[in-house]
Amino acid sequence: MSPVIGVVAPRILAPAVMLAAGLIVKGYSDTGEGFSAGVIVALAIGLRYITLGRRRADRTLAVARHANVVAAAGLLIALGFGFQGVLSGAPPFTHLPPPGSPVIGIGTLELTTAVGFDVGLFLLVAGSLTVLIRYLTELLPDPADDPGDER
Amino acid sequence: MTALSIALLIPWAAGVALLAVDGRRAWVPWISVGALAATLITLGAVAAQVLASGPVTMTTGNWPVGVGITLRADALGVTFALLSVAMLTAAVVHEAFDGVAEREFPALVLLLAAGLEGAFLTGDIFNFYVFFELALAASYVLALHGPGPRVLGAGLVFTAVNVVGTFVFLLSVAGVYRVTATLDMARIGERMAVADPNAAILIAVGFFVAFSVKLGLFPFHFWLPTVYTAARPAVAAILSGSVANIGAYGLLRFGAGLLPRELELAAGALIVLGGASILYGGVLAISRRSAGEMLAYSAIGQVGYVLVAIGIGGPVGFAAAIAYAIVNAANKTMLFLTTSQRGVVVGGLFALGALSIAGIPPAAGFVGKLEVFRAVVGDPVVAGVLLLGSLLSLVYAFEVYQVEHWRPAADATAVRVSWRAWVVPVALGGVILALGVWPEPLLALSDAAARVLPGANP
Amino acid sequence: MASAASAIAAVLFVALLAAWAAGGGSVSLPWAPTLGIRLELSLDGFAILYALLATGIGFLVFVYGSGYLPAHLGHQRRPASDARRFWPWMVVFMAAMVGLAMALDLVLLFVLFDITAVASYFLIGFDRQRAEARGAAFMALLVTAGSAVAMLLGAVLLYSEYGTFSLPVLFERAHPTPVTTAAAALIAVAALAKSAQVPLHFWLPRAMEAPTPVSAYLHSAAMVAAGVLVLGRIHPLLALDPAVLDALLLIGFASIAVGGLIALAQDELKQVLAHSTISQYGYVVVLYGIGGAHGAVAAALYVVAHAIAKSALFMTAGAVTEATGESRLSRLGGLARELPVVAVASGIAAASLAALPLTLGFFKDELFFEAAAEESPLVGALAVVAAGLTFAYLGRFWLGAFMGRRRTPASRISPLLVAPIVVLAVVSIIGGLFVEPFARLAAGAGAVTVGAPVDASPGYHLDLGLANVMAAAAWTLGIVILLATSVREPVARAVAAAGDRLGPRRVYGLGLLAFERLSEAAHRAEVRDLRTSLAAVLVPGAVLAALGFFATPTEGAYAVGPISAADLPIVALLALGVVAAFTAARDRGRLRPVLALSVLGASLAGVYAVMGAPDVALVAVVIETVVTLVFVTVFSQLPATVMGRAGPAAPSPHRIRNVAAGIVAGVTAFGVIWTALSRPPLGSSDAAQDIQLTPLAHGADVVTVILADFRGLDTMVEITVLAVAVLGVASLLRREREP
Amino acid sequence: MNLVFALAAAILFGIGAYLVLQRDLVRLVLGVAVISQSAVLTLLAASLRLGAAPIYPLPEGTLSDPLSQAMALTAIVIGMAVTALLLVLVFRVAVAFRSDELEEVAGEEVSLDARLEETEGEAHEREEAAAR
Repeated sequence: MSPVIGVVAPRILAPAVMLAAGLIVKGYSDTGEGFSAGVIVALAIGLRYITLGRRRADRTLAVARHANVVAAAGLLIALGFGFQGVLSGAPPFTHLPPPGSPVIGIGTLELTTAVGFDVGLFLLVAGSLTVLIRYLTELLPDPADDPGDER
Repeated sequence: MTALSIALLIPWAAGVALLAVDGRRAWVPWISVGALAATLITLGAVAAQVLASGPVTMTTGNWPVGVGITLRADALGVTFALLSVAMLTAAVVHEAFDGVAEREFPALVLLLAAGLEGAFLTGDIFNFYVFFELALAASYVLALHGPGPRVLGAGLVFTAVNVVGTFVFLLSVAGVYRVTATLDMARIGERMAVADPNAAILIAVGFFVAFSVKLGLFPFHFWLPTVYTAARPAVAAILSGSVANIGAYGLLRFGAGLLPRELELAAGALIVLGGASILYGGVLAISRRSAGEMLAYSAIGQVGYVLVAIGIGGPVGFAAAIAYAIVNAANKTMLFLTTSQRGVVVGGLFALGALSIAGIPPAAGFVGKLEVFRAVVGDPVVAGVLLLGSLLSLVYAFEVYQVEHWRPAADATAVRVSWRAWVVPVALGGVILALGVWPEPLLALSDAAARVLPGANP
Repeated sequence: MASAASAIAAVLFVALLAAWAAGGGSVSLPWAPTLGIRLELSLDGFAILYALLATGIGFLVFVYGSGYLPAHLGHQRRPASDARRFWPWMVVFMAAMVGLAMALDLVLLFVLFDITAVASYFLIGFDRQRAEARGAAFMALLVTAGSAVAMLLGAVLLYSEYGTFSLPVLFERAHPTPVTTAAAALIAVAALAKSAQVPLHFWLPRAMEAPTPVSAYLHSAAMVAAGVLVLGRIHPLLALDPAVLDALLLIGFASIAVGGLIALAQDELKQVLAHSTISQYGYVVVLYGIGGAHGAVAAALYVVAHAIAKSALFMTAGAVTEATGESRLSRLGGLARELPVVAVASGIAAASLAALPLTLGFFKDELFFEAAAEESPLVGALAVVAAGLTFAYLGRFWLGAFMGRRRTPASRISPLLVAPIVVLAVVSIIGGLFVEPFARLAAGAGAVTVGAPVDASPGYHLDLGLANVMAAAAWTLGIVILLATSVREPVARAVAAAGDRLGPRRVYGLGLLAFERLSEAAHRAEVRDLRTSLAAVLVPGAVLAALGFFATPTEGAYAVGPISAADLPIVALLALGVVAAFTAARDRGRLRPVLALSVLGASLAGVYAVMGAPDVALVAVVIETVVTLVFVTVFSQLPATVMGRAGPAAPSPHRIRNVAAGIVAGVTAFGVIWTALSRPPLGSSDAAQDIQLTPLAHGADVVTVILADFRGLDTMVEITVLAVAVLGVASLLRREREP
Repeated sequence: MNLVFALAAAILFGIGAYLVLQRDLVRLVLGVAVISQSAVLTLLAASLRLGAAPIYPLPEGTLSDPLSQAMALTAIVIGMAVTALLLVLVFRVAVAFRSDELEEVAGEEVSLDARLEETEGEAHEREEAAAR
């Protein structure tokens, strides 16, 4: 394995999460949203799994082992934000605050239920792709056991 | 309006919640059952409202039509939604009694229910496409539930063929959008009527191919027998009783609803294909040895009746197609659930199902046949094909019945099963018998559903 | 259970008698208002006749069966609980018959008609452990229920023409048109098949596999009678077209001849009777073919007299077989000494059927001869021949069993097996002495059939009236046939053999066999592999598209569209993508096609970026990365055998076919896409509104707002699809781990 | 441009169809991936107009059609999900049948049929003979 990747892979996750956060926050005003953010984080996790092998990666990133729960939770969050209007008799995807009302913002982040939906989307995508990656890397020989293997 | 949203939300949320749970634990499938039952009740409320006072419509986020997605429950959509969810519920209760073998099963059926419901209750073609994909994705995974490596091969065939079918569908969706500049079905209907005929007919072919694949019409059916026989009985019941309804619904909604002019133009081709399906399915079913195989080919033949009725069209033809689809779904669900069982009760149910397939009273099948006859009565050749088709169905259904339930050898190896294994089929059998004895609800519902379509109100 | 069934029959019989005395009645309830189907039942003179027969003979047969069935099950070493599959069907059958007699709605008529077929299927197949019984049941169902579909079709035809299923209304509205004739003929086909008329008669002799009570009931008084019942009920429709009536006449005489001649050749007791039934119902069909008041009354009386006598004879056959263990005439004889009561009773029944004086049967032939002679001299002559034939085979039956040398000893039998025969014989005699009540019954039924009051006055006329002369001629002819053994036997055998070799039963068998072979051949030819399944989607789709293409005007449907200099990057990137796709298709390796695929993805992402779709471009790139990753991972783990074979070697044998299919699919897609893209959009665009409303949704990127807000539901479903797919992947790979 | 887009999408569809019909199961998945690209391209080509990205503040001139972009995005994700599922399915089939070529999968079907024929066929034949 290339030493560069060996150094980069475990450290790329934090910047990836930052980038993802940026994508979500900016999402409504510029290109990109929760979906791309989720894929990027999942790719960073994937890189770690490929370089470290499944077992070591699992040890260093406990949350990945519960990726399926994260995915389901993300889906539920998205569903919740999407259907919250139903409680007040409105159709699905009636976001709050309603059109035309002012929005509370923290910096560029605007607190609308649409953003909440986006966060759920992010968690689902990141979670389910991590599940995919974990199962796939299980097929690969563990680099820790077999460091000489170069595919 | 809220009931419509809730009917969609219940199976969806419950399915998502069960995603992370191992469905083999005894209580999990009952959650699915509960959620599906709640869905059915809510749908029933929606149906009551729809039948009493016309379609329920809303757009997501209360945005104007065209911006938000139109959700629209009319009699046709509600009928198919109720039918599919009811059959799905039956299959899940059966499986819950039997003990679920696959951990994903309870979650998948709920998501399948959500997908089917969404597809039937949306008024937006792209939204239809995504719900269609959801239902299909769930059924791809469900189709892998079965014993041995054979199910994998069958699942591969099923997935590959249907994936190609949905891409064809997507091409047609893109074409519709380009031509009509909208995704709202009501507007599409208006604008397609004045669209260039060449573009419209080629788009219509795309839809037709996609739905025929789903229905398993000859010659798009080759995936079907392998899949229905390899899957678990409950899964085969779900595929033929619930998922296949998308095909019939799609032909009605997209053909008769959105592209009535093209449907009329293609009527001859539809009747020929439908007739070919009837004869092909019927002939192939005759030499089949086991109930599962027979039912798979029978399914091909039975959808032929639906297609012939759609091809003939008009209020009678569409109502006949809907009535036949309903009866066929009930038959197939009941029969597939009993394929691997023997015994007195199951024998009786099989006989009832065979009568229903052959269109002999007092089973409900005769009502469907009566309706289809009413549609084709003006055309002696088609009526002749249907007559031959019903003779064939009589032959294959009762041959297998006698081989499996009358032959002493079959009795000797009989697996006597507990009441849990037949309680659901008995309930379905009761429905089939009840609809045969008192067909009015079936006739009235399919009439109301057909009247939604423009071609049914000349 | 047997006594319960008998009690039901008895109560029904008495109730019907009371109702008759009270003048009948009718009900009409809505059943399926959407189609105007009603539960329209009327206990008129016609209904009362058939209902009394069904319940009266039903009662006697049930009593007989309560003695017969335990013995039958005992012989076959079957549990007594098997009777549970017998009695309910007998009662269902009886109820359906009573309903059928009263039904005035065509759909209701069809339903009850088919219920009798279903009940008879299970009854004929009662000995389901025997393949012959299964085959017989199957044949009976296929012929009777299969032809009943014609009845449904006929009913629907009438509905489409006159807008009702109600018979009384139809009788008012119907007028002679080709549609009416076709509908009447279709219904008649169903009725004739049920009454075992030529050429659909062959199921009845097979049905003798049923236990004797079933034969005595279904195949004498009820099931077979249901056919002529329908003929009598819908007679006004049949009478609209003389051709239909002539066809009935023809079929009736053919059945008389075929049934009668073959009956002469049969050895089995029940086979003689079965063929006799074919022949006897031929008489009734002839009478309905003659039509008019005389025909209708004669037919009604014939049905009554025949049912009474024939069920007595069937029960006789059962009793004889029970007593001796033998069912062949050639092994029987001289039983009159051992079974004197049975001999006398069955002798009376046979005499009644052969229309000897002092029996009810005499009058049925009297009316028959009168009606026939009235129709035409030829019909009259044929009637005499027919009656002679009947006389001969009944004589052979009774003499063969009870007279002559004793061949097989008889043991005692239960009185339950004898009493019903005696009762029926007594009824036949009473009818012979006091014909008035029976004549009144027949007149009532005939009145309904022709729709006007009729009078029937059968009676003994000691003169040289035409009917008497014809009767005498028939007896003489019968005796001649009976005595002329040397001529009779070879002729009868030849007819029977010819029927076996060339008859409809053989056609039926060969037809089934042909379908079976066709089915197997088609199944062998059917493809089950993935490739052909896929081709079977693409190619027929292309054919349909081509049909559509040629069926619609193409003028102006295709436009090239302008290309500006600014579009050149798009063209270049598309070209790159297409080249990459070609590479992926041509390269037989593993890794290179995947790389080519990602080049394709990247170039398309570039296209999207240039097209002003940065969101799509971004997602396309990240997704492409994931897909490539997945492909590479999976490919690296595919079984080694596969990797070894994956060289440039071994080109696919179907290469040309695949290329052709690809081209066909591509050309079709081209047609569909290009024609759609060539259209100027109709109406106002939804997208313009989206752009306008985006600020209201607190957003700036329209695409993102659409995805999260306007069409957030789509996105919600889409990510659920993703979750389901990952669930599927997990399920598949988990199974890999836990085999 | 209509013609260019239609040609490109159709060629991709055709290549996908060709790949899908190959004996090699892996190429089936490649084919589905290519067809999916073709569908996405078609969705975007169906845009009612092309121009700048529709992001506020809106630039001058024509804007690209945001609705078909949204549809394309959805289709890309669904295509990816389905392709991944199909690929893993092929992998499992290849492992289960020790081959990723179709003939053997179909062969398994045929041999199963033959087995059924053997066990049930004779009884069935007799039954039919009786029915005739």
